[in-house]
Amino acid sequence: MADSSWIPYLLCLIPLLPLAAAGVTALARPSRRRQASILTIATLSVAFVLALVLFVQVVGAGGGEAEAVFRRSFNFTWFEFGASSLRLGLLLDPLNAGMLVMVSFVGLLICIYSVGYMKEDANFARFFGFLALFSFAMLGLLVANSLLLLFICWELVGLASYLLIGFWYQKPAAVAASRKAFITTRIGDLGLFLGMIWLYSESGTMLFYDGGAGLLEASSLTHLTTTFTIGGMALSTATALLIFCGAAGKSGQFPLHVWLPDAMEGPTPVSALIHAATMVAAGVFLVARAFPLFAASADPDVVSTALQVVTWVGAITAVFAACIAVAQTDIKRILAFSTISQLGYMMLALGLGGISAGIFHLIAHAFFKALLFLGAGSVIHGCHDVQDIRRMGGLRRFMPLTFATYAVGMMALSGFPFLFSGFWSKEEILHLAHVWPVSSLPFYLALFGAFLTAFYMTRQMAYVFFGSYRGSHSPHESPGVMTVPLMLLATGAVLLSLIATPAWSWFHHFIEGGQTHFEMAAIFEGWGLMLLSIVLVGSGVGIGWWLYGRQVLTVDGPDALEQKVPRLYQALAQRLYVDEFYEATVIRLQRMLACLAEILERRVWAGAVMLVAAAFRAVSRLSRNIDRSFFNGGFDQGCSSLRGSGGRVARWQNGDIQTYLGWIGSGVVLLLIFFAWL
Amino acid sequence: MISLPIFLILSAILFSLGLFAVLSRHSMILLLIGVELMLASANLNFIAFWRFGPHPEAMTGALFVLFSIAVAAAEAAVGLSLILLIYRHLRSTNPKDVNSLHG
Amino acid sequence: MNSLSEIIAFLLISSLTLGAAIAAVGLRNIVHCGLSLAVFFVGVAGLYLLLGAEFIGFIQLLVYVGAVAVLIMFVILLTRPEDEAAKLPGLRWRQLPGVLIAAGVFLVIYLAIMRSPSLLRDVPEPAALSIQAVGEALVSGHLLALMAIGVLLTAALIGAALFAMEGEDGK
Amino acid sequence: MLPTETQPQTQRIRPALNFAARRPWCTLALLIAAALVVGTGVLFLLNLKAPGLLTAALMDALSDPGQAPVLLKQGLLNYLENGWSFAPWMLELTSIFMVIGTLLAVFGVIFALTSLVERKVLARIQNRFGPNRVGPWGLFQPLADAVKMLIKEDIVPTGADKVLHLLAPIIMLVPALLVLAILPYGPGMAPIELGVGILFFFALGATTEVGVFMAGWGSNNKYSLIGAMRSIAQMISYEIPLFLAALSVVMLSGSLSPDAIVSAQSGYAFSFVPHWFVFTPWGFAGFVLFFTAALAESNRSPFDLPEGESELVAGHMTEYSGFKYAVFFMAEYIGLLGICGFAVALFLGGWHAPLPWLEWIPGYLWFFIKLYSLVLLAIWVRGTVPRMRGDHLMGFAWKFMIPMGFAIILAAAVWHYAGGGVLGWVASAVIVLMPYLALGRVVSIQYPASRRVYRFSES
Repeated sequence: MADSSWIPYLLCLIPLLPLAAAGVTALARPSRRRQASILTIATLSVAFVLALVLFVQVVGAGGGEAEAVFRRSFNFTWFEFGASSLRLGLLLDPLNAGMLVMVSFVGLLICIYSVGYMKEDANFARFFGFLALFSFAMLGLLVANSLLLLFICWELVGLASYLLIGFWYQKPAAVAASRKAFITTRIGDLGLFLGMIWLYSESGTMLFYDGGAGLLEASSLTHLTTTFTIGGMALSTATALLIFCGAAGKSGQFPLHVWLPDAMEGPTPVSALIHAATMVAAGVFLVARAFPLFAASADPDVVSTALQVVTWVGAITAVFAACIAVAQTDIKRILAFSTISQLGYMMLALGLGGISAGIFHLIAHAFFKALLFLGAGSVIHGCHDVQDIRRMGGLRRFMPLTFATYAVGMMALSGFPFLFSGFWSKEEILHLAHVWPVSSLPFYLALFGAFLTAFYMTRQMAYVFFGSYRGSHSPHESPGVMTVPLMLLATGAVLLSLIATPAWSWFHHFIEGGQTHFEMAAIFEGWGLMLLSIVLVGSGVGIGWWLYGRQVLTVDGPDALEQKVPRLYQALAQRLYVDEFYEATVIRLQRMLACLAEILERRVWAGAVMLVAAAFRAVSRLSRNIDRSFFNGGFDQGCSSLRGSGGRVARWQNGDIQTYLGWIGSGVVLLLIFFAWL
Repeated sequence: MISLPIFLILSAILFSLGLFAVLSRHSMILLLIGVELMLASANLNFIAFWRFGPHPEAMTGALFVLFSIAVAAAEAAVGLSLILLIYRHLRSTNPKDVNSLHG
Repeated sequence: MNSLSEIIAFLLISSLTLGAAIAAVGLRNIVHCGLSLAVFFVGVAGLYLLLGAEFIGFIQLLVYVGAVAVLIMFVILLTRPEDEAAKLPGLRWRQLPGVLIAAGVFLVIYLAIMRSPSLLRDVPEPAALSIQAVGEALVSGHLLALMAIGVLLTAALIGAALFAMEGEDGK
Repeated sequence: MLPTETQPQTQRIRPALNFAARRPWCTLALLIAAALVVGTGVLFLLNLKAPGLLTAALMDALSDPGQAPVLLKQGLLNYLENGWSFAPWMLELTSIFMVIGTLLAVFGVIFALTSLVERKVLARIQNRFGPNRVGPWGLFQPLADAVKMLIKEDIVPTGADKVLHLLAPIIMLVPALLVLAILPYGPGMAPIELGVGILFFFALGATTEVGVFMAGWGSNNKYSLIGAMRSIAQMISYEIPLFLAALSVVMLSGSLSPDAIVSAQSGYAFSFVPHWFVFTPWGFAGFVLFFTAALAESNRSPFDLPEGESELVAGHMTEYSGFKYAVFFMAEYIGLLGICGFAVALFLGGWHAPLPWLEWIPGYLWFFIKLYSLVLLAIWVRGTVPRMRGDHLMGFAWKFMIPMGFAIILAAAVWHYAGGGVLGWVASAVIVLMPYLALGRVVSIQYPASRRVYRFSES
């Protein structure tokens, strides 16, 4: 094996460069706008290049040895307490090599896009500082070989997300959304934290890979699967579920998805970067990273409980969010629910055991969802900050570039056959779901989700780009600095499809090991399934066009779907009342507890305290009287006599330094005489 | 004829003169002058012991004087600025007037 | 060191030093005291030269005559009360204890010197103080002391400047 | 008192008596000088022995002009020892007095010349003629000045501290003269080869401040006192950059002795660029710093505001006249010559010739040529640069010159460790230039240059 000692330096550099940019931007004056943007973009470009270098290294190394997956971990001791020590580490394997390239590339494009999008903002430099901070945390999360380091970066990512959602802190909605996002994800993180601590107390390490001693390696997994805890659950299952809590919170899985739509209050590049492409994918990444733990089971033939949970949650989320997306009118919210739905797909894929499918969907989704969000941003920018799709329309004439790229994104997302990356990734997931031994319900749910996806995307396209313009200001195309990233992302969304077709499933083998062969015939292996999904997508688009494309849309009139099934539409528009449900249950319960605590405090404890206080007051009055009459008299006498003698002695201290020195001098003389001659 | 005791006696006289100034003169500047006298006499002792001592090549005495001169310079600077500060507050440099801490 | 010229030099310099010292502590005009102190420092420097410590002697001149004496003179001028002449009260009976204590200290030291016959050893003439050796000793064995002196001088510089600075409340 | 016809005898004697009564110092000096001249002549005439030795001494000196003064002195001593059978201690004393006499004569002449040259050059700079009445081109003007100074009344103000008033000029002059004792005039021609010569020089410079203080305080005059205080503050402040600049040379040559420093500058690079310290980046900066601080140290323009006549009459010399004033004057010029001599020894290669084929000219001549060039430079500066303002003066010392001094020391250290080559050149030049630019920026921001506005008719 070639010398790989340079790898850890690169791994360090990739996250640290954006951190340096963030630090400099934080310390520099806010008026240094150019400097902040150039610094962030430059460091991200360097990080991207370094990530590419690492990626090439991983690809080259993987090709040489047939079966083994290239994996290098670089561990070091953080600090020691007593005999034990806490170790952190960096890791490079195909999973994070691909992710590093994706994150740095998308991040770079979005930074460039932001230069145009945020041009007018007063806090331009702060925005770029936050973006750089986020990039640092996200890249750090990817290279971590320790659950602890990953957790630290995980929380930093959450912090950056919080800061960026609330970036326009003058808007109360943004502030509320940022708080909601922070608290909701914290609920999930509590699970992650507990799981991490539990794992550490059981296995004594937090490293993923440590030359056989790591968490995800055989010895540790054996220990975890054979230890049982409450209710006969294997320890591995319990910790995996706890970790999944965190992943679900961050990736907006049902029921912790509520924060993600609200997070769209942040600037659109943030929505694209954090809440579509990278951060929300961190949950998926975490599950993929810890996949051996999830999959560990005492009996290799049985699908582990943890994976079943992941599958079900993913499937439900996918369909659930897709349903809601059907009835939204805010362009970014539709995309947000679509994101949740797609994240559900990724979780579903992971739960079904297809890491490569999930990760490929993640990367593909990152490209086309970032594309869609940036396109949406371009639309919003062009329509003068209007986000309601009912107030748009006919934009394909005004912004042709945006329309073309948006259409590519839409087709990738809905899974148009053959050319688009979304098609192949979804196809693989559907295939996996079809052969899942436990239940066939997830398969049907996924199919339904695919249909809905095509439907709501068609609806959105119809509203935004077709028909006639319904807004008040005249729209315009966005500047080049915004459209060029769009085109680059669109190219990526198309080209990515090449590496994961069944004919040449390079990506699959890249992630999971094995040799790749080109086999054209393999494309048509699962042709029945493929046909089914093509039909479903086609019908989704068809119905969507039938409902929205044919007729003239109006701003105030009821939605086409609302005319057909008003009650269902209302329920969907209100996001199936999940927020209201939380309001009515969790939050009300908490309010009641607060009231109860207040009553207890006021009536019961305060009364007791008052009683005790009164008793003490009485005793002290008695004590004071005794003190005055008995002790003080005698004591005063003693004091005055002492004061008199003290005054006489104090006269010696006359404040004249020369007198003191005289005494010292005579003392020295006497001492010398005494010691020398007596 | 010129030997160690002569220098020692000379420095003892200088020391006593300095001590007298410190004990009896009514000006803080003269106090400081007395202190300088005493320091100089101590330095003279060091040099004399270095010169007449058994190991002049060790240079301990001379180096000590070097350091002592530096310390004395610092002492003089701080002491004089203190005198200046006291004068600004009390309009006097008589140490007998600086007795607000008397018993 | 017993040649005639050296004895004459010693007598001259030591009498100059003693006279200047007596003048420095005894004169009534405080400016004259300060100037006598400068002369005293010159005398001490001369004694150092006589003892073969050229380096120390010139350092003494540089630091004491050039800096300390002048500093004392500055302070004398800055603290001179405007209305009265810069004269101090002469010798009084109240100063007798000071004289007695100083004399006592001298007597004690004198007796101690006289009773130590070991001081009267004859020593060979050592080579003059070599600056090279002093420099090497300063940066090798006494490096810590040198650093400490540097810190001390910096602190004294800052402290003195702060003290002497006109505060917002003062004046 | 009007002269009358009836007192012809006393009339003739009275001016001399008056002169003696009013100017005891001058009379004494004149009498001593006359006694010396007459006594030496008489002794010489009475006892001319062994003239062959005297001739040999002269021939010796003429045969080697580079070492002429040394050889002459040795020959004369030899003559005295063998011809006059002097005892060793007498020889020692004679040797000392010969050196002192030579130095006083040479520097006396240079001083007289400089006082004239300064006036002439300044006059030419200001488009005037300068003194041109006494002798050819006014060449005897110094003599006339001396006579005028000597016969002026010696005024001691009422309420002055008479002792201090008298001692001050002497204390000013003595260190200035003592400096001349350690200058390396030529190879092996330093009167005293002191190992710690640099330190000696600075110690003497420090002593001068006491003299200034005595003059200022002893005069019982507010202008004198303020001028003295300003002068002392200025001298203390500028002593530090002076010392720092000299320190760089001391570091590089590894010695405190002026002789050794001059020897360290011998030789030529490419056989035409002398190895003088001024031809290195740090040395050049150090020389400029040293010379600037030297101007301030000797209270010369543009740093002459302690005696700025527009506000302080003549500073600490306000209350001086006659002979005492002349002594001050002399102390100032001798001090300038001494400090310039040090600059020559430290940076300009001392007595080394600037080009190899000029080495036949005796070293002491080179030394004095360089010394006098620096004096002329100082005069040029005086005629060109206006006087600085007080706060600018101190700010310049503490905010510019002292930091530059530290930079120069750093540059010298870098030069030393880089071994002098191209790397050393570039590195030390950068280290000198960077602080120069930075500090220059700071100083020019803090004290912006602006047109001076004269208000003649206000108030």
